[in-house]
Amino acid sequence: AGRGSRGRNCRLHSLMVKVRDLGLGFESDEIVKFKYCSGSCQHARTNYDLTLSSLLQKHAIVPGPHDRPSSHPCCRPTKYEDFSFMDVRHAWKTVSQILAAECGCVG
Amino acid sequence: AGRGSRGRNCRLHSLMVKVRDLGLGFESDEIVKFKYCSGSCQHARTNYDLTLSSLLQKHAIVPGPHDRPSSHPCCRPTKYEDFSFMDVRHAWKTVSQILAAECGCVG
Amino acid sequence: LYFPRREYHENVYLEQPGGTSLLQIHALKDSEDEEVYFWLCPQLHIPRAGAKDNLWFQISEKTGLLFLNKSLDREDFDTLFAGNWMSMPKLILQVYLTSRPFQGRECRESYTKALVKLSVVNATMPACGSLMPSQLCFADTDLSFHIKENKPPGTFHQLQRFALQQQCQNASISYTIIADEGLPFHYNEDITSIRVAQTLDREEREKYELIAKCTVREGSKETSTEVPLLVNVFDEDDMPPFLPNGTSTTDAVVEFSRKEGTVLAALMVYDADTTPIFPIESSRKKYTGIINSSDPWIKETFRAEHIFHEISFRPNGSQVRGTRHEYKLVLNKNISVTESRSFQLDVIVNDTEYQGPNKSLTLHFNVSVLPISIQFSNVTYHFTVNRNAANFSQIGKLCIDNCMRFYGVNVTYSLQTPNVSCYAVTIAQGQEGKFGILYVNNSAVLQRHDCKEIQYPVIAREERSKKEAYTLLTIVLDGSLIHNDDDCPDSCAVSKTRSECEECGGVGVLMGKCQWRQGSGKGITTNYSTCSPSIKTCPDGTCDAVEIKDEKICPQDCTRANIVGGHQKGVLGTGIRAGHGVCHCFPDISCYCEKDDIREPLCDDMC
Amino acid sequence: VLAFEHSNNCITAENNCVADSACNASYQILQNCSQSFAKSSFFLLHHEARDRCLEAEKFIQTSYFKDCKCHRRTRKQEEQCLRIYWTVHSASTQADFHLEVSPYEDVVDEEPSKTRYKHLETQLSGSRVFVDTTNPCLQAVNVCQLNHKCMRLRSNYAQICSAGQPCDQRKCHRNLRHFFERVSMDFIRPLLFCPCQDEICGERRWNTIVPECSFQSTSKPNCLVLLDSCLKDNICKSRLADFQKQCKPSSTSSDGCSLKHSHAACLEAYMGMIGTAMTPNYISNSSDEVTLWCSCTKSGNQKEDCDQILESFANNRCLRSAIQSQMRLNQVTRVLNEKVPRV
Repeated sequence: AGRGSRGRNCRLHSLMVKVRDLGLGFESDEIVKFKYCSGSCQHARTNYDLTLSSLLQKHAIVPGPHDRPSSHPCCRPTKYEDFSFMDVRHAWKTVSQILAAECGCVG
Repeated sequence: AGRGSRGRNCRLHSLMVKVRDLGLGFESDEIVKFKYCSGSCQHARTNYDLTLSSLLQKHAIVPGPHDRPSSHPCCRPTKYEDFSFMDVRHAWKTVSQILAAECGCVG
Repeated sequence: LYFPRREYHENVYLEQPGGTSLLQIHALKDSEDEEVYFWLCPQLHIPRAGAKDNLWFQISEKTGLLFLNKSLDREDFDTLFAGNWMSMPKLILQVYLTSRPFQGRECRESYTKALVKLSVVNATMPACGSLMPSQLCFADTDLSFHIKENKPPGTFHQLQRFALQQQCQNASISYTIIADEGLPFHYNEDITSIRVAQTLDREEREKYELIAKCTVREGSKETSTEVPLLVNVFDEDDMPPFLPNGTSTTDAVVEFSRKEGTVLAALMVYDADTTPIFPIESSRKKYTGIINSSDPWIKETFRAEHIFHEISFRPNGSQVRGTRHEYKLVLNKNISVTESRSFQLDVIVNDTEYQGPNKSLTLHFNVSVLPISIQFSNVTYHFTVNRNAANFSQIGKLCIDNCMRFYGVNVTYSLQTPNVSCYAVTIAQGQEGKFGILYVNNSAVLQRHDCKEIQYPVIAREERSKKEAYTLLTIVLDGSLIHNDDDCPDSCAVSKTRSECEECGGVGVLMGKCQWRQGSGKGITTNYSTCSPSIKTCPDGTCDAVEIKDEKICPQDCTRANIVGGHQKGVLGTGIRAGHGVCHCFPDISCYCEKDDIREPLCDDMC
Repeated sequence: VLAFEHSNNCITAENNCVADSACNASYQILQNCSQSFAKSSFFLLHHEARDRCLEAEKFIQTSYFKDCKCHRRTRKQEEQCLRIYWTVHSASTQADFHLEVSPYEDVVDEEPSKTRYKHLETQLSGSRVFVDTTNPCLQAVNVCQLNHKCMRLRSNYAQICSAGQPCDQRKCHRNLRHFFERVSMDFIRPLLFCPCQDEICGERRWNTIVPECSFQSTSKPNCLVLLDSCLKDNICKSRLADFQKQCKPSSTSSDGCSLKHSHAACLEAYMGMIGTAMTPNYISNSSDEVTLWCSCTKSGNQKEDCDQILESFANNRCLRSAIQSQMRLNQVTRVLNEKVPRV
């Protein structure tokens, strides 16, 4: 795949975020390079995905309120990393499985 | 999990479909019991998911046109099955990996 | 000596007295002076129970009459068939023949045998009244016999059923044989025996259909039963091979096809005899075909292949099976392009089993091996190349005279150093070494203004003979440079829409941009929509010598990766022969054929 | 399959015999005999050796192995059991077309799944998906599709048998046997013996076993050659023996069969042949007659024997009446089902 389309595929992205803005309720001034997975998994679809897409589009399958049939593999971490920091009271905290280390089209 | 939620969790569903309605271009009068995965994977989320969800909600992360960050494991087939049938010219066709055999919250 | 039947069937009842005649067995002679002696193997065989000693049945050594020498009572029945729940169990006797009297009771396997299958009824002989007339007439409704051709006449069957007819003395049972006029069979009404009255010739007629009619009169009541009686004439190899219309000569020319296995010519040999294909080993040995030559080159270079077909002859109206033997002259190895000679090659055909004269004949192949010239018809070749052409774009083909007609001739094409230091083009060897494909291998050179016209000396060399041909190739560059977006994929096949396709280039493009092929869109079709570097060569169903160098060039012809969606693989298992909607690929990962109206749900979380 | 407990399984018989020194000695002799028969015909043995084999066989057949049989329709050690069976019966059944004695225990008709089939048939005819019910073969396939095992094993054989030219016939045959052995008869009979009134239905019926791989070959072999390769394979030889026994024709009986009430057993034995060297199939898309893929040209003096082999399938009164009565049955059940109201 050429330079252009590689950019769209599922890959690792990162973002500088304050620990307090992670939304987990910790109070800390430290920042973390939050790594997450995003991008297209078009190239990993199967006949199942094509069929499910078609049936969803024709409303042959009408998912329930909580149902969310996914018609393509999803771009997800295939490896996680934990992260430790000192909160405002200088107590050490560790949050497990919070950073994506590697990404892949799974499922 | 509450009494109702077991039905909502990621599991196998099935639907009787004519092969010609699968959307793959095959002309056949045979039908197939199309099996797909759907349902919630909330119960399988990690700290990563909580954080990503929060950052997306606060628009700290704004996905590009082709990006699709997923903030929970997705309900996907963990095992597929192939399916063979005779088309209208009575030629045998096989479609690989088209039926879900087992489902799971993956990624 | 031989039996006219392979199997005989009869019923045996309990308590039938010793001495009761059961069945008359016949034998036919291979030669007039033979004498006939009948013997029973000492053991009888019971399906599912195996072998047991025969204490109850005897055969008259001279007449072949099978009889009970000891009555079979209930106790015998139980010991023989203990636990055998079949309603009418069977026991099988083996009868064999010798042409000299001897006392030995050894049932050697080399003797021809006939099987006597006796159904043992677990009851005494039924009263005459309870028997149906047809039961009185025939023990066996399958009256089929085989008689060898060229053998002496003899009696081969007797219609009457001894035991039952003895039981029904007051019923009058008579037989007649219904047959066309002039058939070589004679029926003796007194003893109800049928005799083949003369030596038969299978090549005249191999099947006779008669009818055995039995009439039973009991008082005023008369009933008759008819059963077909079939005589098959067994073949003997008594006919020599012959040529259908006397043609034993044909021409065999070796020119462009010089590859091992090439069939050069074929000649037919006929035989009025049949040729069985089973057992395969002996069938193969029956008819041979040997190249008659002392020249080692000829013996090494050619071989004779033989297959045979069953055909029908129609002597005086009846249909008789015969054989057509086909002898093909085949190249046994590749022949050099320089080889040039003419000679007559003889194949000696031999009917190994035929004992008479002319058992073999000779086939003549007038062989002419023509040399092939290795030359270019043009002194120069001229191609124009657009300056925006990408690597692997195919410029054209180079082909010496008749190159597409060659088989077993391997020609290598090579470009020598060009007149200017503009090394932009090279050549790939086409399939089976017939032609060369010119393609761009350094597109950056095309963009240099100092490179306008490039001349390459070209050599075509035939590998085996080292013969060479020369020509001059002129490449003229033209067209103004255009720019491609950096975001473009390397492979045209990645694009899924016309707009994506035509706004980008990719490996193999001729004019800088990919070309969109709009398909017919109906079901799974060979005319699927796709984005291609050059519609002329991709997709064309062939993963050619250039495309094979990199799957990004034309995955539509070359991919071995997983193809998802409605599709049909290429004939050799590579590429996409037919597809549904638009076929696009992520080279070396997967290809998809799907309708272009399926909009991807763009987001997951946000829905 | 309870009925099987009464008769004797050949594997159990072998275990018992091996544990008994006297029996084991004879069994060893018979095993050597069986191997030498495989190399050359029983009749070419020196007569003393042959008598020793016959003696050993006589002893063995009255020992633990008396009337021992093998499982039908399950893969449980089928090949091992058949090897034992033919070792025990090697001396007396030498390269004879009429084997007639079947190594398989008797046919037991399955009851429980009839209800499952009927439930799926009702589910199909009552479903929202409009299904063409004019084509009985298609309908039988669609009911099969709703049963996971039937669908799975059908897809298995179809995928392997249609995987392109040249196909792997050995694998194709094995998977076809698995389908016919493991899927319930109630799904298979309507699928294979569907009553067709037109060529479209007939074409589907003809294609059911993927014939271009499982049945046809480039040129038709002579039936004697086909039989020869069958007799060299224990499974094919056993299925043929079973077919000859269950489908033995009779010119006198009303249903055309020698054995009484043997239509079901005959059909099962016929289906047992599918997936062997002598795989039968319908003659064409417009006939419900069946045949083998072989001819009797080039038979020489063995034309009669060759015709007998071909006619045991192509012109067998018992087999034909069994197939036709099954087709009538399928037709009647279809008509009854069409009366089920559509949801």
